[in-house]
Amino acid sequence: MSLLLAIVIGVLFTVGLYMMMRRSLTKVLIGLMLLGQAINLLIFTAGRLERASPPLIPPGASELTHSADPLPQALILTAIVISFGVTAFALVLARQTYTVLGTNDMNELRDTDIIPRYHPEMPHEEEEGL
Amino acid sequence: MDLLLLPLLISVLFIILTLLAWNRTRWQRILSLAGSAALLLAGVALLAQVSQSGIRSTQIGGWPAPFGITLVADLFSAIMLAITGLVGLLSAVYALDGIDERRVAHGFYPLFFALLMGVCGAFLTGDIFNLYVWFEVMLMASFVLMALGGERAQLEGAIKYVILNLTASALFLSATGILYSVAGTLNMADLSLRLREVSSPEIVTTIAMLYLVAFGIKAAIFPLFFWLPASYHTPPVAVTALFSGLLTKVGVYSLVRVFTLLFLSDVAFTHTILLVLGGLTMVVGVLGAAAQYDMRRLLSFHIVSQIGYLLMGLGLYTQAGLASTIFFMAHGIAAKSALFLVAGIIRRVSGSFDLRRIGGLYRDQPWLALLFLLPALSLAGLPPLSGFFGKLALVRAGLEQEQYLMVAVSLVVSLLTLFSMIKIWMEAFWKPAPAQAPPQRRSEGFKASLVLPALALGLVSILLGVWAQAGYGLADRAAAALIDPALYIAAVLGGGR
Amino acid sequence: MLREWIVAIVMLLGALFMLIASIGLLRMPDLFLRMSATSKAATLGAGLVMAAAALYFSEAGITTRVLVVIVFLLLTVPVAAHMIGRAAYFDGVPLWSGTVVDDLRGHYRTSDHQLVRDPESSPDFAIPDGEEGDDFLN
Amino acid sequence: MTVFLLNVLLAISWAALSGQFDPPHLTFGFLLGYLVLWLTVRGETRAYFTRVPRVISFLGFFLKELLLANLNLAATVLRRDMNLKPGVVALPIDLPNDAAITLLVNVITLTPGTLGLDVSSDRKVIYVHALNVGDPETFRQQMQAGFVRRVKELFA
Amino acid sequence: MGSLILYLAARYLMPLLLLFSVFLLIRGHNEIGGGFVGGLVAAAGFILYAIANSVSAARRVLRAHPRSLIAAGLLTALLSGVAGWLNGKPYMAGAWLNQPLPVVGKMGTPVLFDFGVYLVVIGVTLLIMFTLAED
Amino acid sequence: MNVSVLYTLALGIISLGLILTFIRLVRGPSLPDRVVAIDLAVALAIGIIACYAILFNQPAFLDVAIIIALISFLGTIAFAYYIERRA
Amino acid sequence: MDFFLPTALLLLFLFSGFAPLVQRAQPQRAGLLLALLPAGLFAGFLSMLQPVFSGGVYTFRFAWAQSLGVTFSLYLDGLSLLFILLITGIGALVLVYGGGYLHGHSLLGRFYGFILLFMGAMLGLALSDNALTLFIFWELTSISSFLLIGFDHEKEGSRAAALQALLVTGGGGLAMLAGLVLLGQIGGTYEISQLNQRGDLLRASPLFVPAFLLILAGAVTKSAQYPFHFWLPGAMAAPTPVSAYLHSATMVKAGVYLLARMTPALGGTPEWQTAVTAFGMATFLVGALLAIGQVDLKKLLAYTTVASLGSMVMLLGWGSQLAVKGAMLYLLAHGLYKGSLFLVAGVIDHETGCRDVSKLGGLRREMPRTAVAALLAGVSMAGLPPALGFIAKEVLYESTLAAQPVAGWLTAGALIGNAILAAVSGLVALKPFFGAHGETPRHPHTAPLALDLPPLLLALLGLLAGLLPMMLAAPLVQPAAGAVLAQPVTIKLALWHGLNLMLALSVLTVALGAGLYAAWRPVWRLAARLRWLGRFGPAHAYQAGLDGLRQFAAWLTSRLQNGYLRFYLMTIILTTVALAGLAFFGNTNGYSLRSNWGEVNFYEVVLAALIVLAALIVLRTRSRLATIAIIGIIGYGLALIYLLYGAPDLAMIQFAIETLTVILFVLVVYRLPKFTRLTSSPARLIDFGVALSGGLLMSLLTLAVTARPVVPHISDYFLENALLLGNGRNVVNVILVDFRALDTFGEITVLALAGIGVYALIRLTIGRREIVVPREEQG
Ligand code: NA
Ligand code: NA
Repeated sequence: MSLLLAIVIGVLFTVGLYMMMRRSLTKVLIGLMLLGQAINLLIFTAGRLERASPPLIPPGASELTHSADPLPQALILTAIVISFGVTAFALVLARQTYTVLGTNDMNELRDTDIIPRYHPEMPHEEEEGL
Repeated sequence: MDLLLLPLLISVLFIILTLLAWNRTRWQRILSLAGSAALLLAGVALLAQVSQSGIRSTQIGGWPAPFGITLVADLFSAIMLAITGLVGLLSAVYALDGIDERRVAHGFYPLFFALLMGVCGAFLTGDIFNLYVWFEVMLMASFVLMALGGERAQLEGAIKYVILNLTASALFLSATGILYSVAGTLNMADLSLRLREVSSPEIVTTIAMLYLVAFGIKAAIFPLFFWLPASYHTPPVAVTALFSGLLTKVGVYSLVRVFTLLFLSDVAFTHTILLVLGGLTMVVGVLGAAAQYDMRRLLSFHIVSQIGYLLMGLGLYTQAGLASTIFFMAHGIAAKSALFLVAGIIRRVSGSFDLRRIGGLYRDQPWLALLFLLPALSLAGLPPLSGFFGKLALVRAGLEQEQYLMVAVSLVVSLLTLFSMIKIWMEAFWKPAPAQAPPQRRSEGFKASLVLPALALGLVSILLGVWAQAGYGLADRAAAALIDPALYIAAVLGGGR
Repeated sequence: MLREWIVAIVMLLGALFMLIASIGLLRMPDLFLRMSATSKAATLGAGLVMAAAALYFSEAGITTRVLVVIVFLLLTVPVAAHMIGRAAYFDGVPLWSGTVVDDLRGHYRTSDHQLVRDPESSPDFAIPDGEEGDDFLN
Repeated sequence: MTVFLLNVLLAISWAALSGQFDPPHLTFGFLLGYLVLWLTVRGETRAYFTRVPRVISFLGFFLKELLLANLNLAATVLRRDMNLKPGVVALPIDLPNDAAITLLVNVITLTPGTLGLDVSSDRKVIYVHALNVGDPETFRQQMQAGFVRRVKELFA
Repeated sequence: MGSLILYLAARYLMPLLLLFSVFLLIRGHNEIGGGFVGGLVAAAGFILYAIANSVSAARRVLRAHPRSLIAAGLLTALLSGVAGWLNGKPYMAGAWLNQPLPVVGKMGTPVLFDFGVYLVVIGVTLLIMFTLAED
Repeated sequence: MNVSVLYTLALGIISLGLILTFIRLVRGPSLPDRVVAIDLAVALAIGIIACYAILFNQPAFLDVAIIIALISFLGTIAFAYYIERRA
Repeated sequence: MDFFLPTALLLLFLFSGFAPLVQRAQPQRAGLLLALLPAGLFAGFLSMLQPVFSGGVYTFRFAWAQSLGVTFSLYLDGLSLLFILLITGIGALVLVYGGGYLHGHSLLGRFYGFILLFMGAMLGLALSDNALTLFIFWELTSISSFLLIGFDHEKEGSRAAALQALLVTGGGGLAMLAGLVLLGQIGGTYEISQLNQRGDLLRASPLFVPAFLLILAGAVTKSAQYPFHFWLPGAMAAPTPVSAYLHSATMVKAGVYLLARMTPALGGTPEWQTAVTAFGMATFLVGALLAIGQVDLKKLLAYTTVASLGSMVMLLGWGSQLAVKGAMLYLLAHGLYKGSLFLVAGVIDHETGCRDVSKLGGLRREMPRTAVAALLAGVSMAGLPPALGFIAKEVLYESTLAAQPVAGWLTAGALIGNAILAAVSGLVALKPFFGAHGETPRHPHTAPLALDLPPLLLALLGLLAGLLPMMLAAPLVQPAAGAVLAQPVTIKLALWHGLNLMLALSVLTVALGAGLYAAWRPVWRLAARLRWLGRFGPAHAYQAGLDGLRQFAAWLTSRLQNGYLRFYLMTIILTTVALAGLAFFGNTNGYSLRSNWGEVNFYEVVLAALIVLAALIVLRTRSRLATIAIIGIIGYGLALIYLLYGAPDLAMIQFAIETLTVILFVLVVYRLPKFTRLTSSPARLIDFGVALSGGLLMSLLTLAVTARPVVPHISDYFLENALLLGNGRNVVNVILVDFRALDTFGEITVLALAGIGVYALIRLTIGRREIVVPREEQG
């Protein structure tokens, strides 16, 4: 099975990364989400697969001898929730960027990188809170 | 009760308090001072304790290592924590006038404390996945702080900052998953032991490379630094100063941690790569700075360049090298945060960050000139300021290892650093103000809350020079602990419950 | 033993109904027809399989949980169908060419999406809690 | 009154959920239910748990219909040419309350060939999509005779 | 939104969702479930209510501001750890009542911690959804 | 023959249904069609889980089915909502 | 331990801080008052002459950064003393002079401050015994020099000159730092006094030559040796007192000092002799020749200074006893006459507003005192008896004549150089004061005493020292030479040692010089026609280098920091793949990827296949909502996989979160624009290739790790103790809320932050340019 999942992981990574390289910000975020999925599956698979033996101690028993490794599950759980929060924020950030800058084409979001031209008559920038 | 926990508990507590005081901005400001002061105290106390009685560690919930999560502070961590406290407090002071009411009314201070919490957690944890969690706390806080206010530039910068840093987190997480699968543990001390027994070392080296890239992005090394110059100049100066002081440093801290504790199976390979990347980072960073006119952008590139020095010390992988990295880090934080704060004051006095729009400050603002010159010359490594001793330590370490090329590069870069600091000096201070520049507004910039933090950091730079022995001695002891993981391992796996 | 066989049968039955639902989904010519296929079959199919589970474990706790699921399906599936159908209608999703009659055409008032006898009349129903323009999505 | 009954129902369902019908669970369930209701249920709710027997008979009828619905759906879907004469038909109703309307719409959706699309704002007409509308008028009468009547009985 | 049916359905679905969320929370320590999923289900209930009626209505039902829920949740989590100190153990060392309570079963600070999680999740989810919906 | 074969068979049938549903999901054509497909897929998932719970004697899995039943409905509503507003 | 030394330093640095206050308090007398400090120090150090002359040394040690080899150790011997007397003596005079020269200048206070700062730095340089401490003061002199050159900071030219001087000397300084550290590591100490005793040890090391060359780089840049001489004429942008003090009398001699100081450690080797002598000779000639054609008084003096520095370096390079004596003597003589002449030039400039010798003339009537000073200094510079310059020149010739096998060359070079210096001395000392009046911007009149006294004093000293060499010069020069040669020496100095070759050479020099002076106009015109040669000079190289650097930096930065997220991500992905690939395949010996299929159930295959298909569809879809729907399906599929492999909690969360994410997306996306194809097909192909490489890496890693034998993992502890110690049957939950509760704590913090973030982002958008409410108006 892990071979099968390895393929799935590869595909998810590929698609995720590809989407992240798109120009449409929305696609970039979709890529990020896929990447998150891929990683969770990676952790899950790398943590070794155990079919249908959840780490639940059955009534009567006092401990588990044989079960799926609970730790990767806990880690992924944490990761999922974290990435939910992050995704939510990123989405809203994208939305705000679009409403304020009027574009979600990443190629048009280069002003903070490239060195601004200088026109002596250009008015002084008046940003907020310095 | 344990000092190790204090930084985390204090920051959470103040997150909660500032949340509760949501609409009472005055209260929030007061709380911010109290909280960051408390953090500083805790950090200093811990530093004292650690340098007294060696590495301290504690097990959260009393679950024994390696099963529970370990908090551990060696001298390196303790130093970083103390610095964090200092930078935090000074930023809080600067923020009193540096951050406007509306940002405060929209959660600035909860985010501020969350950032500090993340940073402290990262410095304290002895568990690789827990480190990931703290990274995320820090990042999430920085995301919001970066975008808080929603100015056009902020949003644009934040987008790139967020996406590229999330890529790093993704890599970090994947690497951790694989690491667990290979070693079966997350406790770093335990990992250090188990990774030595791993049958096929190439898998460990591969994981090491994943971490190198993941942390490398956070630390803004070449060729992974792009997010930093793209975004650091967009938020208010108080925020940038905080970031420049702490964020990339956490990345470097993590690099140092894993490449002195975990990934030692193939030092010849891994640490050579670190050296090469370090050299490239220095050069590319300083050249980037040379091309800029906006003071904040210029300084942002210097952050990158300085990271190169830190990487070099790590790449040398000797006690002297690590010591110089640690000393340099302390120096760099003080110098660069100071410079950002001064840039903010210059902006308030002269109306712009753009060197082409301002000038004439030398004649009319001698104190501002002095305020700038101290950290600037220190950053350029001029004696007798802290930067010189950092540079000296690095040169010594490099020559001892016969890394002549690296030493040459680092020296040339320090000359270029001087060049670009002088550029600011000549444009903003010496050059007469352009015709269309607005009149200087001294009152705007010269508020105690703005000047004192910058001054304090400048003084730190002087004191680190005057008492270089104390500073470097401490760094040297910290390095000694890093170069010999046995101490760390003993402190964690020996201690516990 | 016998119980297991019963369980198996119920289960298979449920599975088959689900299959039929998906066939219907695939074959039906327009959205509304697809929905009328899925809504029933899905409910019954899922319900039966859950029932099989209840039968298999036959524990009070589990049985109730199964009942909860079934109740939920009964409550939600039609509502979902209604919502989608209504939405699709606004969206202008075409009815199949073979449709004989459409009494709904022209009865939605475009102003506030109220369903009325004659769309020109003024709103005669407003949800108690909702203020004007205070809608989930503004 | 109804609220109380609803509350009791919640209490029982809680006990059932946790699989223990002992006093503490029932009490806790009741308290919890009370809290939940206090939170959520606002305004009037009609009594509809009073006529338990009718409910049961209704359920039986409904289940039968559901089964039939699926069987003839199966028949339709599996035939090569599913001879369909679909349509959306307006069905005038006069039901005492919203609950009844909801129930009706849901039931219609879940039964043979029909799909409850929407209710007019004045609650006087429901619109039904059907797989096979022979002649709209006869279809209306069938519906009226079928579920509409039973639901009305249930809420009479 | 103008759907009478949804509006009516929501009235009966929401209580069930909340009930179930508490159910998940309480038994999470022994069966599957827990603070997260419990919180998410509860939030789902309120979101459904908001869709069927309106955000302001949902806010009224919720009474507390989501932000306060977050703060309360964090505080609960923070304090749940202190118990460890009180009986001389490290921070976050679980403290348990020796007698299992009726219904809830064995009660201890970790469960309290989970409750903190529950609150934070509800608060955050609703804060996000409501803010977005109102904008 | 063993009963569990029948359980597995049931799983197989449902998986088949899943494939068909997926085809509709891809084909669309309209967004509502896709949403309906997802709805059905969720129901199928519930079925799979139930079968699986029986096949491996894991009652705990049924709780997951409950969650799906509870939550997924909300997704559908959201979609419907979006579609109607888009119109 | 002698506390006078550190006290002197401390006082100077302290007063450099107070200077502006003093200026504000006593605007008229500040220069005079401040001059008392260096004057006092001069006296103090002079009192040390006797003991030093008889071989004594003064030392002071103070721990600084021992771990880095930096100790604050001071060491005063003959060599240091000679320098220190020049520094403090001339320094005092310059402060007085400056007060007059910059009278009424708004920044006069800062001027005093910088001068004192420099004085302290220079004093420290001359006193340091620790090589690194010396370097520290070395850099300080560079900085103070920078601040003084740029004193007229509003002039573009001054700023450029200041930067040039800083970069050239600073660059050399850095090389020197490396050299000093190397030397210290070879010699095992950074104390120069000890290094000087370990010369043999040092010379034995293979690192000796590099170390020496690096240090030499520092020396030659500082002392403006060819081809690094060009910054010095540029530095003439500084106010004249600064030129007189830093750029002729003291700072530029720091390189000479360093060479002298380290002669015992570094000297005596063929490398030293060749390199240093060559540098010196070249500089001597180039400096002299470049002086030809200059008409600006200060430029003339600057180039001749370069030449003189060259001659000193040459002498030190040759390193014979005689040569060293000559160097020290020359150092003293030059300090006196050149300082004086610069000050004179300043006076002329100050009074007439003109520095062009071709325009100046006949000033002796208006400014007789100045004329006297000029004449006396000129005599010394021309190397005419009875001035000290004459004796220095004699010794110079004596040592070049003895310099076998290159005696001929050196002497010839020296002859040419000295002749030109003689001619120039005429131009600067005679031409302005005699002959006809030229027309000058301002009508000249007698300069105030503050301006005339200092040059006069210096010139007189030069003359007296020539008349009474054994009384005034020898006591300074002998111990200095002794220190350089690391052995007691005695010198005999006299104006007259009979008719000999040296005298003949002197006569010849003067004759040539006189001739050149007589014919200066045509020669100068000729030189002017050769100006274009300068285009191949190092000054232009420097400028080109600087511009090149700026352009390269701009080019590189615009290439790298280009703003394209796509490029950034690509870089990251490829870096990862490259590094990981290198590590994985680079040093692996045929890694086996034998994977474990295990048994696979068809429904698992279906599930996996559907997920893959869905993912591939995402690549193509054009509809945002369809994409979201499919993403949702992928999430659900994964949830099922988690469930199948025993992670019900995971599945639960995954389902719930996935649904909420879909809702979130729906809420957000309908505000975002539709998808459109923006990237060209080939570009998309490249992207896909890059992405694929990333995907492959991850697949391979997964296979690699799953193929490995299972190691014992810490989870066993959790499985055993979840119930016993954690009181919970759901191990995952116990991990989340107990074993690893801290993770969860961090995680809910992240959630909380996300919530606040969304709230803040939506509610506060300054970007929309709302009305800005200033702080004051808010509660
Ligand atoms: Na930095
Ligand atoms: Na930073």
